[in-house]
Amino acid sequence: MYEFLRDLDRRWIFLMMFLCVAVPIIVIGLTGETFPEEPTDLARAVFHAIDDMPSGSKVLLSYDYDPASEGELSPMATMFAYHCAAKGHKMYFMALWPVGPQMVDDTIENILKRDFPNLEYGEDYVNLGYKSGYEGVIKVIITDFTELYTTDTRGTPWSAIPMCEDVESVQDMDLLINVSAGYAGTKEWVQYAVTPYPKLRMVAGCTGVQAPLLYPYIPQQLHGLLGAIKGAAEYEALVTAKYGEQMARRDADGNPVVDEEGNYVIRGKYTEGIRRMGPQLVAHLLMIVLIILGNVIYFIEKRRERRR
Amino acid sequence: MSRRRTPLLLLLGAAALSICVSQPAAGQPSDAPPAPPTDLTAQDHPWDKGEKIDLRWQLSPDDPDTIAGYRIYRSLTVKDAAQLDFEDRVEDLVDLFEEPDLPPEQLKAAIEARLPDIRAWADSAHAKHYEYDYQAEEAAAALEAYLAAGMDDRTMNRRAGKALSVLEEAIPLSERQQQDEELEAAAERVAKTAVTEPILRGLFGERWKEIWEERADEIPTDIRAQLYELRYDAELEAERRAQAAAAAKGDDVRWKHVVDVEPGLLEIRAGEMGYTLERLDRFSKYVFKVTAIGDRGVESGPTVASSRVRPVRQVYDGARFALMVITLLICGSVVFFIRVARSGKPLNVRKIAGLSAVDEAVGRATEMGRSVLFVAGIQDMNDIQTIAGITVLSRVSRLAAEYDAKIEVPTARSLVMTAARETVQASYLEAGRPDAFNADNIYYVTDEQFGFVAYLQGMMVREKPAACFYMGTFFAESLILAETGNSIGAIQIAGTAMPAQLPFFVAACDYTLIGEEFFAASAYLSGEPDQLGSLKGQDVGKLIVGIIVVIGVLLATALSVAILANEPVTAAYLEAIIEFIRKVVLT
Amino acid sequence: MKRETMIWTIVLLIGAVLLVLNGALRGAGQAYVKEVPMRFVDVAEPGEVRPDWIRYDSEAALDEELCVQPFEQIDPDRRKEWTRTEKAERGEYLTARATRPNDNPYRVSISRTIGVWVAALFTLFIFSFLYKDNPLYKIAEASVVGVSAAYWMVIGFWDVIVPNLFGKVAPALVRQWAIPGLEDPPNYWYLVPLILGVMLLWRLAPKGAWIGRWPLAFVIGTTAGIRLIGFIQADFLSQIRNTVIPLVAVEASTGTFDFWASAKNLTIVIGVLAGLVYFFFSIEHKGIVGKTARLGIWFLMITFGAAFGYTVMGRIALFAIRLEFLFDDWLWLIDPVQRRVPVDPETLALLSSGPLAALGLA
Amino acid sequence: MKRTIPLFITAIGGFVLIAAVFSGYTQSWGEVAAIWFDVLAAIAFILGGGNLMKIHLRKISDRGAGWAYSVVTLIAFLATLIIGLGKIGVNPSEQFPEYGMSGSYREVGGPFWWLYEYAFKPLTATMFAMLAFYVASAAFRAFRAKNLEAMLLLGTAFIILLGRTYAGVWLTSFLAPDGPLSGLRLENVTVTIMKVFNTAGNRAIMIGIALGIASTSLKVLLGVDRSYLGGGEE
Repeated sequence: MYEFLRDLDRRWIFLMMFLCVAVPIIVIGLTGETFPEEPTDLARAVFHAIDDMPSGSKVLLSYDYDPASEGELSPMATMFAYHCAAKGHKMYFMALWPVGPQMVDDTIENILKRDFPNLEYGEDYVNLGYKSGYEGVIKVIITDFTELYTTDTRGTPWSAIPMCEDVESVQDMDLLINVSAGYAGTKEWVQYAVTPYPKLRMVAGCTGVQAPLLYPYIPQQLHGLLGAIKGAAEYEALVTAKYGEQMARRDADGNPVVDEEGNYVIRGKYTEGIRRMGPQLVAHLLMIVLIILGNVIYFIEKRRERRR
Repeated sequence: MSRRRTPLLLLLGAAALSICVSQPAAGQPSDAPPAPPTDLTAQDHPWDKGEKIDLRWQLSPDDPDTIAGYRIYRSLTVKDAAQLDFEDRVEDLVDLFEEPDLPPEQLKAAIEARLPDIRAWADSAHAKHYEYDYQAEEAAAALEAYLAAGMDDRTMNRRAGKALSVLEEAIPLSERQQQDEELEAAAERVAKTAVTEPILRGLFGERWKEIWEERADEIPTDIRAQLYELRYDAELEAERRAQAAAAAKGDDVRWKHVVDVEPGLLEIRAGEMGYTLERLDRFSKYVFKVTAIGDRGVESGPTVASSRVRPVRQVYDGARFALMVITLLICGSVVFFIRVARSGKPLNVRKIAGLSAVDEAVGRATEMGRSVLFVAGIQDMNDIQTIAGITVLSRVSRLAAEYDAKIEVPTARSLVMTAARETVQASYLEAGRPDAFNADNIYYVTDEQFGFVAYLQGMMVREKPAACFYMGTFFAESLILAETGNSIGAIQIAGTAMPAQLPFFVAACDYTLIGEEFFAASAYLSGEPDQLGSLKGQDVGKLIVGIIVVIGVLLATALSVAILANEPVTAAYLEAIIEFIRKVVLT
Repeated sequence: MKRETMIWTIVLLIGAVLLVLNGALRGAGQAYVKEVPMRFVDVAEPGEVRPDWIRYDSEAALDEELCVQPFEQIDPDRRKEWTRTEKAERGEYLTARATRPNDNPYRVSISRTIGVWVAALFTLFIFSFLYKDNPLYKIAEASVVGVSAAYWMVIGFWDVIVPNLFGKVAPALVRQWAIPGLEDPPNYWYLVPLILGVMLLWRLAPKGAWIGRWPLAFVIGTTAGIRLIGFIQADFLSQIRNTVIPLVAVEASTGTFDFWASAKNLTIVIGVLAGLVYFFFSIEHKGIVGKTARLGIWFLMITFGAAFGYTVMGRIALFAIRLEFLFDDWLWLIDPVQRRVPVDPETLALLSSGPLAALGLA
Repeated sequence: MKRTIPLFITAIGGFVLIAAVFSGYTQSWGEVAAIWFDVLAAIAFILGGGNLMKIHLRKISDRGAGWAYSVVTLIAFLATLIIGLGKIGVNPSEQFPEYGMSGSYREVGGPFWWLYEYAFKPLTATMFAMLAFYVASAAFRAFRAKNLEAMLLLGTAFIILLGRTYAGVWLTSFLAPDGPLSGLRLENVTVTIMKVFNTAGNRAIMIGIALGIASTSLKVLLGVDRSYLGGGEE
C-alpha cells in the first residue's frame, strides 16, 4: 500500500478528481437533491444589506465581468437581480467591462422579463450600459452621472428616464452591488467610490482568485462579499429560504411545486450555485485528503530514511 | 518660496489665529433657516490643468450650533455671445441649403457672408479643444469649392450641405442647451405614450405592451397610419410644452448642486472654510453660491461669489509635485549607486538561491543532450515583466551557447519573438559561436493564452526539455506549465511578479524568483558591477518606504491616543497632518 | 501493447455506438434557433443629405409615414431585409410547435448542432491528454493553435488596424468601406506607428534587418517610461498610504480602545516591514536582519497559501462547467435548468419503455 | 550606429513620457503611445503569422514527424483568417444596412462566431479546466511539510480549503458564535488570515515589485541593460 501510494501515478489522482466532480453533477442533475448550505456571516451581510432596505430603494448593479467568468459569477448576478426585484428595489444596471452589457441583458431577459413581467423599464429598472475608462468612469459618476451617461443603452436621454429624475450621482444610491471578475471591479469601486464617500454602502460578488485581495476592505468599506461559487450558493440559500414560494417551479395549474417534505422545489436557474457546490464540496474534500495523504507518505518516508 | 500654498500651512495658520476662540454652547435644533454664510470668494486654482476653482467663505454665525453642513452650487455652463452667434449663423446656412427653391444669388450671398466666420472659428482654441476645428475647416473648404464651381454642381451642393450639417452637430451644447433638450425629449416621450396606450390597449387588451415593444410588426397598417397622425400632433404639442417649461425655468443663472461639505473642528475655530471644485470646463465662466444647511435640512439664504471665474490651464501640474520628488529620489538613488559601482567600489549583495541554479540547469540539459525551454510570459513587450524576462533570456542563452545546449523559445506574441531573436543572436555572438544560432528555435505560436499552453504542454511531453525557465507575466497557465514540467522531470526555475501565480510556482517549481527578486535577476546574472549598483538603489527605495511608514504609523497612533485621551484640538491638528501625508505626499 | 490497443478500441467503439444511439433516438446534441426577420426602411426626408435607416417593426417606425404601408410595397431602394438567428431552447421550440404550428419561428439549426458535437469532441480530445499524449490531443492542439492565432489576428485587424490606423490616417476611405459612422478628422500622427511597423517588417527584406531594432527600441523605451511612473504612482504610493494605520485602534462607535483591531494593525505593519526586509539585497540574511527576513518570508508563505486555497475553488468550478456542457448540452443526460421542458410525447414514450431506460440514458 | 540610434530612441521615448506626466498639456501622451503600441503589435502579426506558416509549411514539405498535424494547423489558421478578415457571412450593421461591410465581424450566428463558439471557446475553456486536475496533483505532490515555511503555506491552504466548505463550519461549530473564542471558528480564522497576513504579505510584494519595475525601467532607459538590442557593431 505504502509503495503504491509513494509511486502513485498521477493519473489516479486525475481519475479521482474526475469522479469527484462528475458524479455529483450527474446525481444532482438527475435527482435535484443538493447539499445543505450554512450561510456564513459575509453572505448574511450581503443578504441583509439588500433585504433590510425599504422597498423602492435605489440600487446600482455594476456587472463587471465577461463570459469567461460566467460560471462563477452568473449565479450571483442572477440572484442579485432577483432579490432586488422581489424586494421591489429600483435597479440601475451598468458595466465597466465592454461585454458587461450583454451580461446585464441576459439577466434582464432571463429574470426580470420572465419572472417579473410587471416591472417597467425606466421605472423599476434601467440599463445604463458600458462606458470606457475603467476606474475613470467611477471617478466621474461618483459626483455626476450625466457627465458620462447622457442616455441609457436604448438612447433615452437621462432626464427622460423616470427613475433617473432624482438621481444625480452614485451618492444618491442606497446600495452599490458589484459583480466583478477583475480589473476594473470591486477593488476600484471601493477605492474610488466608497473610500472617498464613506456614506455609501456596498456589497460585492467576485471570483475566487480575486477574493483574497478584497478581504482588507471588509467590513468598513465593503459590507458583504460573496466569494466564488461558495458565496453564490450561500446567498442562493438565503434568498430561496425567504422567497421560495415565488421561486418555485409551477405545475400545470400555475401552483408552486412542493416536494415530500413540504419544501418548495426551486426553479433550476435559481439554484445554479447550490447545485455546483455539490462537486465543489466533494472536490475540496478530495484536495484535503490528498494533502494529508501526501504528508503521511512524506513522514513515513522520512522515518524510514532515518532508520536506515 | 513657491506660490504653492499647502493646505497644512494654511490650516495651521488659521488655527493659530483662532486658538483663543471659545467653544460656543450647543443650541436647539430648529425649523427656521439658519443664518447664511458670507464673503464667498472664488479663485482659479494655481498650477492645475485648468479644471479647478478654489472657493472660500465665512461660516454661518450659527455654526456649529444648528448647522449640519454647507451646500455648494455652481452655474450651468452657458455659451458666450460670440459662440451663440456663430452657432446661429451655421444653423441659418444649413436651413438655406435645405430650402428647395431658393434663388442661387441669395445662397451665394449668404455663403460669402458667413465664410470668414467659419474660417476664423476653425482656428479658435475653443474649436480645437472641443474638436470641431476639422469639421469647420471641411465645411469652409466645401463651401469654397461649391462657390468656385459656379454653384450649379449638384454633388458639390450636397457635399457642402452635408459638411455644414456635420459642423452643426459637432459644435458642443452648453449645459443649459442640454437641459432644454432633455426637457423636450422627456415631454415628447410622455406625450407619445399618452397617445399610444389607449389605441393599442383597445386593440390588443393587456398584451398591448408586449406587442408594442417586441412585435410591433403585428400592428395593422391602418392603426399604424392613425398612430402616425396622432403622434405627429403629440410631438408638436410636446415641443411647445417643453419650450414653455424651459422658459419658465429661465432665470438669469441656473444653478447646479455640486456637493455638500461639513466643516472640521479647525475650520469652525477659524470661522471660515474652503473647497476646491474639480472637473470644470476651462472655456466657461462660472458663478458660485454656498448655503448653510440646518440640522433639520433647512437651507439658509446663499452667499454668492461676486465675479465670474474661469479655470486657467498651467503648464505644470502641481498636484503631482510629491510624485515628482519621490520619483526623483528613487531614480536618483539608483543612478547614484550605478555611478558608485562604476567608480570601482566593491558592492556586496546577498545571494539568491534560484540564480545559482541557472548554471546547473543549463549544464544538466547539456549533459543529457536535451534542450532548454525558455518562456518569457504571455504578455507583449509593453509589459515590463516581459522585458525583464528577455534580459534574463540573454544570460541563459549565453550560457546555452557556451555549453552548446539547444535553447528553445516559443512566444505568445510576435513582437516578443522578434525581440527574443535579437537577444539570443547577440548572446551567441558574445559567446563567440554566431554560427550555432538557429532563429527557427525562437518562434511564435499564438496570442491566445490557452492555445499557447496547449501547444507548450504537448511540446514539453514530446521533447522533454531538461531545464525549463518561466520568466515573465503568467496567469492561470502557471500551474499547467509547472506540473507538466514536473511530470517530465525537468529542473524548473520560475520568476514572476504576478502575486496570484506565485504560490503555484513556489509549490511546483524547483526555484522561484519572487516579485522583486525577478527584476533583480538580470543584474545578478550579468555580474556587471553597474547592474548590481541598481539593486542598492532599490534598497534605498525600501528605506524610504520604511521611514514614511514608521512616521505615518506613529502619527496615526498619536492621533488615536489623542482621541482616547479626549484632546479634540490636538487630534484635529494630527488629523490635518495625516491627511496631508495621505492626500498630498502619497498620491 | 497490442492488447491495450484492442481494449481501448473496443471501449471507444462502444462509446461511439452509445453516442450515436443517444443522438439518433433522443435527438441529443441538437441546437435550436429562433429566426428573427430584420427589416429596415430608409426614412430620410427629401431634404436630408444622409439616409436614415430604422427597423420597420420598431417603435420609431410608428412615427414614420413611410412605414404605414406594408413592407413589400416600399420602394426596393429604401428597404433592406435579412434574417437573424437567435439561440433558443428545445422547450421553446416544442411549445411553439404546439401553440403556433403554422408560423413557428423556432427550428433545429444544423450548423449549431454540428457545432455542439464539434465542441464536445474537442473537449474530450483535450481531456484525453490527462491519460497520455495521443493523436486526438494532437489534433485538438493543432486546431487550437491555428484557430486562435488567426482569431487574434482578425481581432487585431478589425479592432486595431482598421479604426486606429486606417481610420486615423485615411478616414474617408474607411468611412466608405467598413465604418460608415466614422466622423473623426485625419490624424497624421498615426503615420508614426505605420512607419515603425514598416521598419519592423523590414527584417523580412534581405538587407538591413537592423532597422527593425528601431521600432523595438521605441516600444521598449515608451513602455519603460510609462511603467516607471505608473507603478510608483499606483502601487508604490498607494500601498504605503494604506499602511499608514494607527497601532492603537479606536472603536468608532464607542470611542474606546479596541484591542483586537490594534493587534491586527500591528501585525500588518510588522508584516509589511518584515516582508520588505526579505527583499533587501544589500545585506546578507544573517543576525537580526536574517531573523526579520525570516519573519517576512513567513508572511509571504501565508499569503501564498491563502491565494492557493482561494484559487482552487475557481478552477474546480471551471471544470464543473465543462462537464455540465457535456452532460447537458450534448448528451442531454441532465436538465438542471429545464431547457427541454416540456418534454415532447415521443421522447417521453421512448424513455419510459424500451432499452434506453435500461441503459440509463434517461 | 546600429546600436547607438536605438539606444537614443529608447531613452528619448521613455524620458519624454515620464516628463509628460507632470504637465496638464501632455498627460494624454501615455495613452497615445499605448494606442501606437497596439497598432505596432497588430502589424507585427504579419511576422508572427508568417513565421507560423513558414514553420508548418516546411514541416509538411519535409514530411517531418507529425506533419499531418501541421496540415490541421494550417487549415484551421487559414480558414479562420479568411473568414474573419473577409467578414464572410456577416450581415450589415443595423445603423447602416446599405453598407455590406459595416457589420461586426463576430456577429452572432456568422461563420466566424461559429468558429469562436464551437472551436475556440471549448478548446481554450477545456485547457483552463484542466487546472482542476493539476491543482489536485500539485496538492498531493508538492504540499509537503518539509520545513516551517512549507508548513505555513500548506497549513494556510488547508484552513482556507476547509473554511470554504460546510465541513469547516461544522468542525468548529462547538465554539459559540458570540463567545470569547469565536475568533477561532474556522470561518473567522479564514477572514483573519485574509485580512491581516494576506494583506501584509501582498503589500510587501507589491511595493517590492514597484521598486523593481522602476529600477528595471531606469536601467533600460539609461542603456545599462541593452541585451534586447541584439549584437553587431556599436
